[in-house]
Amino acid sequence: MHFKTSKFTFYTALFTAAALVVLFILLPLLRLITLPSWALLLKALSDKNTIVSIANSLIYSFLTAIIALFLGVPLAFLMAKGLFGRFEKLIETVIDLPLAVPHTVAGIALLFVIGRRGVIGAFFYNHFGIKFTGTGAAIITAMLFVSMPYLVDSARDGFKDVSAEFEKASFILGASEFATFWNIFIPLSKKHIESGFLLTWARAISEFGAVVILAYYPITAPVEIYDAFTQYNLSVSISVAAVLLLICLTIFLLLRMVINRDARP
Amino acid sequence: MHFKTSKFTFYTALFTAAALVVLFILLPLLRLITLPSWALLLKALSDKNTIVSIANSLIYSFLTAIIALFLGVPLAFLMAKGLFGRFEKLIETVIDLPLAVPHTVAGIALLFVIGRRGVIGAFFYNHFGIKFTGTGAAIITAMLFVSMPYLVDSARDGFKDVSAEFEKASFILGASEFATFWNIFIPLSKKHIESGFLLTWARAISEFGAVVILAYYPITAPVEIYDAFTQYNLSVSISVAAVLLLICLTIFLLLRMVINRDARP
Amino acid sequence: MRVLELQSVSVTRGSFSLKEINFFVNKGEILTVLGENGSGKTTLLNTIAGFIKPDSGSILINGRDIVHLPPSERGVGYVFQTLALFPHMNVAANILYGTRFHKISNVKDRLGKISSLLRISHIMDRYINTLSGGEKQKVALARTLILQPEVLLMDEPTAALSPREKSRIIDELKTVFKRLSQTVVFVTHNVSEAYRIGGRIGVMENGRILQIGNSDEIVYHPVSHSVASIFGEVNKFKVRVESCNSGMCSAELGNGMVFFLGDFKVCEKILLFIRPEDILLKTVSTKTSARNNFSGIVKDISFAGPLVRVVVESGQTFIVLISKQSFEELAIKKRKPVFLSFKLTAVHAVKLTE
Amino acid sequence: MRVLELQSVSVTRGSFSLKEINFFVNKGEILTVLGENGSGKTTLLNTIAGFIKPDSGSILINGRDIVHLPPSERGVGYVFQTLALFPHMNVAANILYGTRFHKISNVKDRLGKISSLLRISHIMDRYINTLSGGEKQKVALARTLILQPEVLLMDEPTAALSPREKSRIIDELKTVFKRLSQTVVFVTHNVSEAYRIGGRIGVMENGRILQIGNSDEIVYHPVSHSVASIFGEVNKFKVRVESCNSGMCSAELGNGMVFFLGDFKVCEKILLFIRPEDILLKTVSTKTSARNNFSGIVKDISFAGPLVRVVVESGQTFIVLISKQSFEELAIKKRKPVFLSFKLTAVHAVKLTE
Repeated sequence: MHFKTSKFTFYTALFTAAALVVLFILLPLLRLITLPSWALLLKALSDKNTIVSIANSLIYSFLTAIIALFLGVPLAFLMAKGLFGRFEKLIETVIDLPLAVPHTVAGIALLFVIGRRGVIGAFFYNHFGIKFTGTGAAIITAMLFVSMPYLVDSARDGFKDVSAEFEKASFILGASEFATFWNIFIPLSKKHIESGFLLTWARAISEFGAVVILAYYPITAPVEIYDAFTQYNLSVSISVAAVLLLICLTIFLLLRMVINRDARP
Repeated sequence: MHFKTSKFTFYTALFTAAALVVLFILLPLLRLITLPSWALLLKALSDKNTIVSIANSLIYSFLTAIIALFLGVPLAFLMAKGLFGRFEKLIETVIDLPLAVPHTVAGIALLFVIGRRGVIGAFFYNHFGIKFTGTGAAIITAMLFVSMPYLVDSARDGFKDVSAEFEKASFILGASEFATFWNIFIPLSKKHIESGFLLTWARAISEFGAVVILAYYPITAPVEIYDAFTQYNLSVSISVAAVLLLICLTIFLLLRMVINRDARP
Repeated sequence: MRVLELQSVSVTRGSFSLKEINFFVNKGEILTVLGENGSGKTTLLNTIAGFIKPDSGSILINGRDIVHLPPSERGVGYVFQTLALFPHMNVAANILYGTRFHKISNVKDRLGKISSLLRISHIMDRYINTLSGGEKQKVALARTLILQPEVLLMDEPTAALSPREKSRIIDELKTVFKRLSQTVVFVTHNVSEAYRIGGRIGVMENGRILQIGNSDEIVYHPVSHSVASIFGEVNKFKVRVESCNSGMCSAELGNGMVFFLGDFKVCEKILLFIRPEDILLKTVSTKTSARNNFSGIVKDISFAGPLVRVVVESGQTFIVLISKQSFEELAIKKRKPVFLSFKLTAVHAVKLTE
Repeated sequence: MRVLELQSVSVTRGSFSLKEINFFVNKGEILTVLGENGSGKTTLLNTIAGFIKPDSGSILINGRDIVHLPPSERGVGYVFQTLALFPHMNVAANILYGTRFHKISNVKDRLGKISSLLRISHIMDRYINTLSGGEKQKVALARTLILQPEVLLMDEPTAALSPREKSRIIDELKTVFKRLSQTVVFVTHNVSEAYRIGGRIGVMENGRILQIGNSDEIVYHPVSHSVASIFGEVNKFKVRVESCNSGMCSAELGNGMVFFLGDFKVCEKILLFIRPEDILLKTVSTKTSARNNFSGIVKDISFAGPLVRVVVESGQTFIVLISKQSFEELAIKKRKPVFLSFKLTAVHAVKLTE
């Protein structure tokens, strides 16, 4: 196709679209941060429920990120080294599945595994009387399911970036597989593992859909926001939302710093 | 550090962790797909509410992706060409903000913009009696806010990959800025724009947290899953979840195909 | 007739700059710009094409200053180093791309002519990634030539070709340009390629054009050490002129006197260049017609492909290149005495500019 | 004493393979493996190091077959083309890395000795990305040598160095290896580098070692056209032996007879190689001591750096390299008649293997 559009018209159109998008994103967030007065914020934050919900979110999401680290880094390493052979593409697809699953769907799916009538949940309930739903374990399960892929993908990219000659050099100098993993791969992928950890943590804090189905209580911040909203208690909703937003933005900026940091320790 | 761990022990540990992760992801999803019997599924799907919720999800998310396309591609192009100058890092950060914002927070933030008491919502309500919350417009707003970054990021990467010499060649052969954008940049970034579109669409379909705050009704599939769950109507919940999962997996596979496809048209 | 002329063009790009570039290219002429990577060749082409705005100076095409025109309106063709063929279009669409933006009535005629001239009519439907290096080269050329540019800029266009294709393509290019009387500025870092293209050569270094002339002028009358050393390692001596009579000069050098042609003041400090391959090496001091004769000791011997590089200490250090055959016949060894001789005309004298 | 020996080692890597590799390296010897990129040099080193398992054959170190040992237990050192220095450790940590995995009592002693031998004691605390190319090279060497490997493998270790550093480092390497009596397999694609290292050269092509010998043997007695052409373009003629008497043979070639040394049957088909720089070119037919004399017509002239390449048609096509000086003195032009002469020993005769 061939249009005779002047340079000015073309760029005016582009910048207009761009300005709309930037406004659309910034306006609500700025409004939310400036909305609650200090008095309102302090009052809401002196409420025990509010504090508990934010504390719950921070603690469970951090535990989730730690678990993801210990389970995800080995998996990422195996994927990066191509050790799944012809199953590689398949494993890759499976790992990324949670990114494609709507969170309420994930919640329902997990319910039928760890719920009282779920495959694993039923076993624990019938033999030990242990119920998962409505506990911190359920929250962590929900968070882990939706946030794990971020850590695996990031760590895998990091391991893949490590030149094969570093590994060979380590081997020929006498190091074992584990020594090479620990002394070469882990430090050289530090940046990727750290950003994967932060991404997973941020994703876990934010989770609502899966958590609300598996565990309305112990209440987490996103659930508290919704809970207060349904009870027309908008001032609590706003206050928790503003605090949660600031926490998430902090993690987000931390992540940017890690990514932009020089690779050398 | 230096451990004398045998190769066998090392890889056994790694593969065990990997197997746990793969199982953890696959088990719930397979269980969900195999859980509802055909009879149950058909019964649930003959229910008008169920069908409407899935149709709503498909329609609104598709419209969202289209809007994201028209607003996001120009923005992505300006970013790729570095036309924001010293504001580039800032714009980049702003565009990615919605990825860091918990969805219920996004819902509350948007409520105070387009809600009856929000900056823009109040204007429309007071002057024209138009209410956004509880309408398709509110659903699209919520979906757009959380899914837009995927399109922008993907398109931007695509545009950045286009060699500067293609652009120069187009200019020196007489093409205008717009003709170059249309004939060179768009076709050469097709793969990235397509996958951005699919990612945005999938993300929009899945959205629950922001939508449930801005518009419980017209009901969308993720809300219907939650709604039925709270009314102890688990069979509806499962059926809608299974259908939604299949839809999302289809888009996800489509996306993989686009990404793995040869670049040449 | 001067089709392209640059007058005192200066350009700044970060820490790099082009300084006061002056040259012209006549109708139908090929000017080769020869310089190392980083010397500013591509910046020069980008400035002529309009992708870079000069700080000062004029760029004239057929006498008209085009400095303020955008690239699309300069009447300039550009074959990029990467060729920049559009991978999503077939060969015909690539060649015709530019014609969409120009009022050309006989597009089909032109396409037919240019593709038969370049012998690519049979690949019109193929996509770029199915072409050989030589074919791509020709398609990029056709895409530019179909617009009949006043000046064609070529940026190391043979960089991606195999050595065998390279020399073939250069010859074909010359034929095509002659046929079309195409005015060309051809940029390369390859000395033999510059030779092969023929025509004038502009030697570029560090953002300056040091010298423009045909290859003989540049090889035998380099204006500076930089120009001289473009054609390989060179002997460079700083000397003080002893005498100068009707163009024949002499100076003290090492353990002897050196004679050379020039017009210098007595006692003036000058630079002398002598190409290592212009020095004859012998083991006995026979009489030769060469005016310059030195004796010395072999300090070092190393192999450089089919040649042997011999370092001779003779008060000054001389580098001499001889063939392997001579090397063997003369049985040259380290610490052996040898004799050097070279002609008057092998010495290139240049005023020292400090 | 043979420190390293390969016996009929064959390796398959996808479509590429190493075929029946046989060679040995004595204690303290440097064997240079010379070959183009893709000839299998790196595959060969990887096989010796244990990163690639051979399909068949034995690799002996001090007489013991190590084919079934992992890389870490072979007693082999490896300096990679990229050097593979760990960027997250400083120089000392890099050099000491391997000592953590070996029982070495006097680690500090060894570190002191090796770093003073290589003159890098002053950079122990620096990080890798602050080092120059030459310093990196030495650190990589120190990291390997501190483990006192039986055999040191070096894969184009000067690839990343500037030309100036290159020749300096090669000389330093030779000195260090001599001092330590280090057994080395050194891989390169650079002919002059192979010359400079000295010692035996193994010529590799397409997964085979074509010939092993010192540089003279390889230049003057190449076993095949491939080996001969490693040192540049070469004249190759397929001829039928006319006569052979006590080592002196003759055959019909172009418009004359060629004489050469060898021991062939009459009427046998053989290949003759003559280096272009070994042929003398004259414009008058004077008598020379050279046994072979041909007359012909100049077909083509081209410039190749300081040399001129002249193609002469004489029933057969000869390529001749002469210096620019000779070129001018002889005033050689296209279509002019010229005379070629070359010595008996300039002709290398090889049995034709079909």
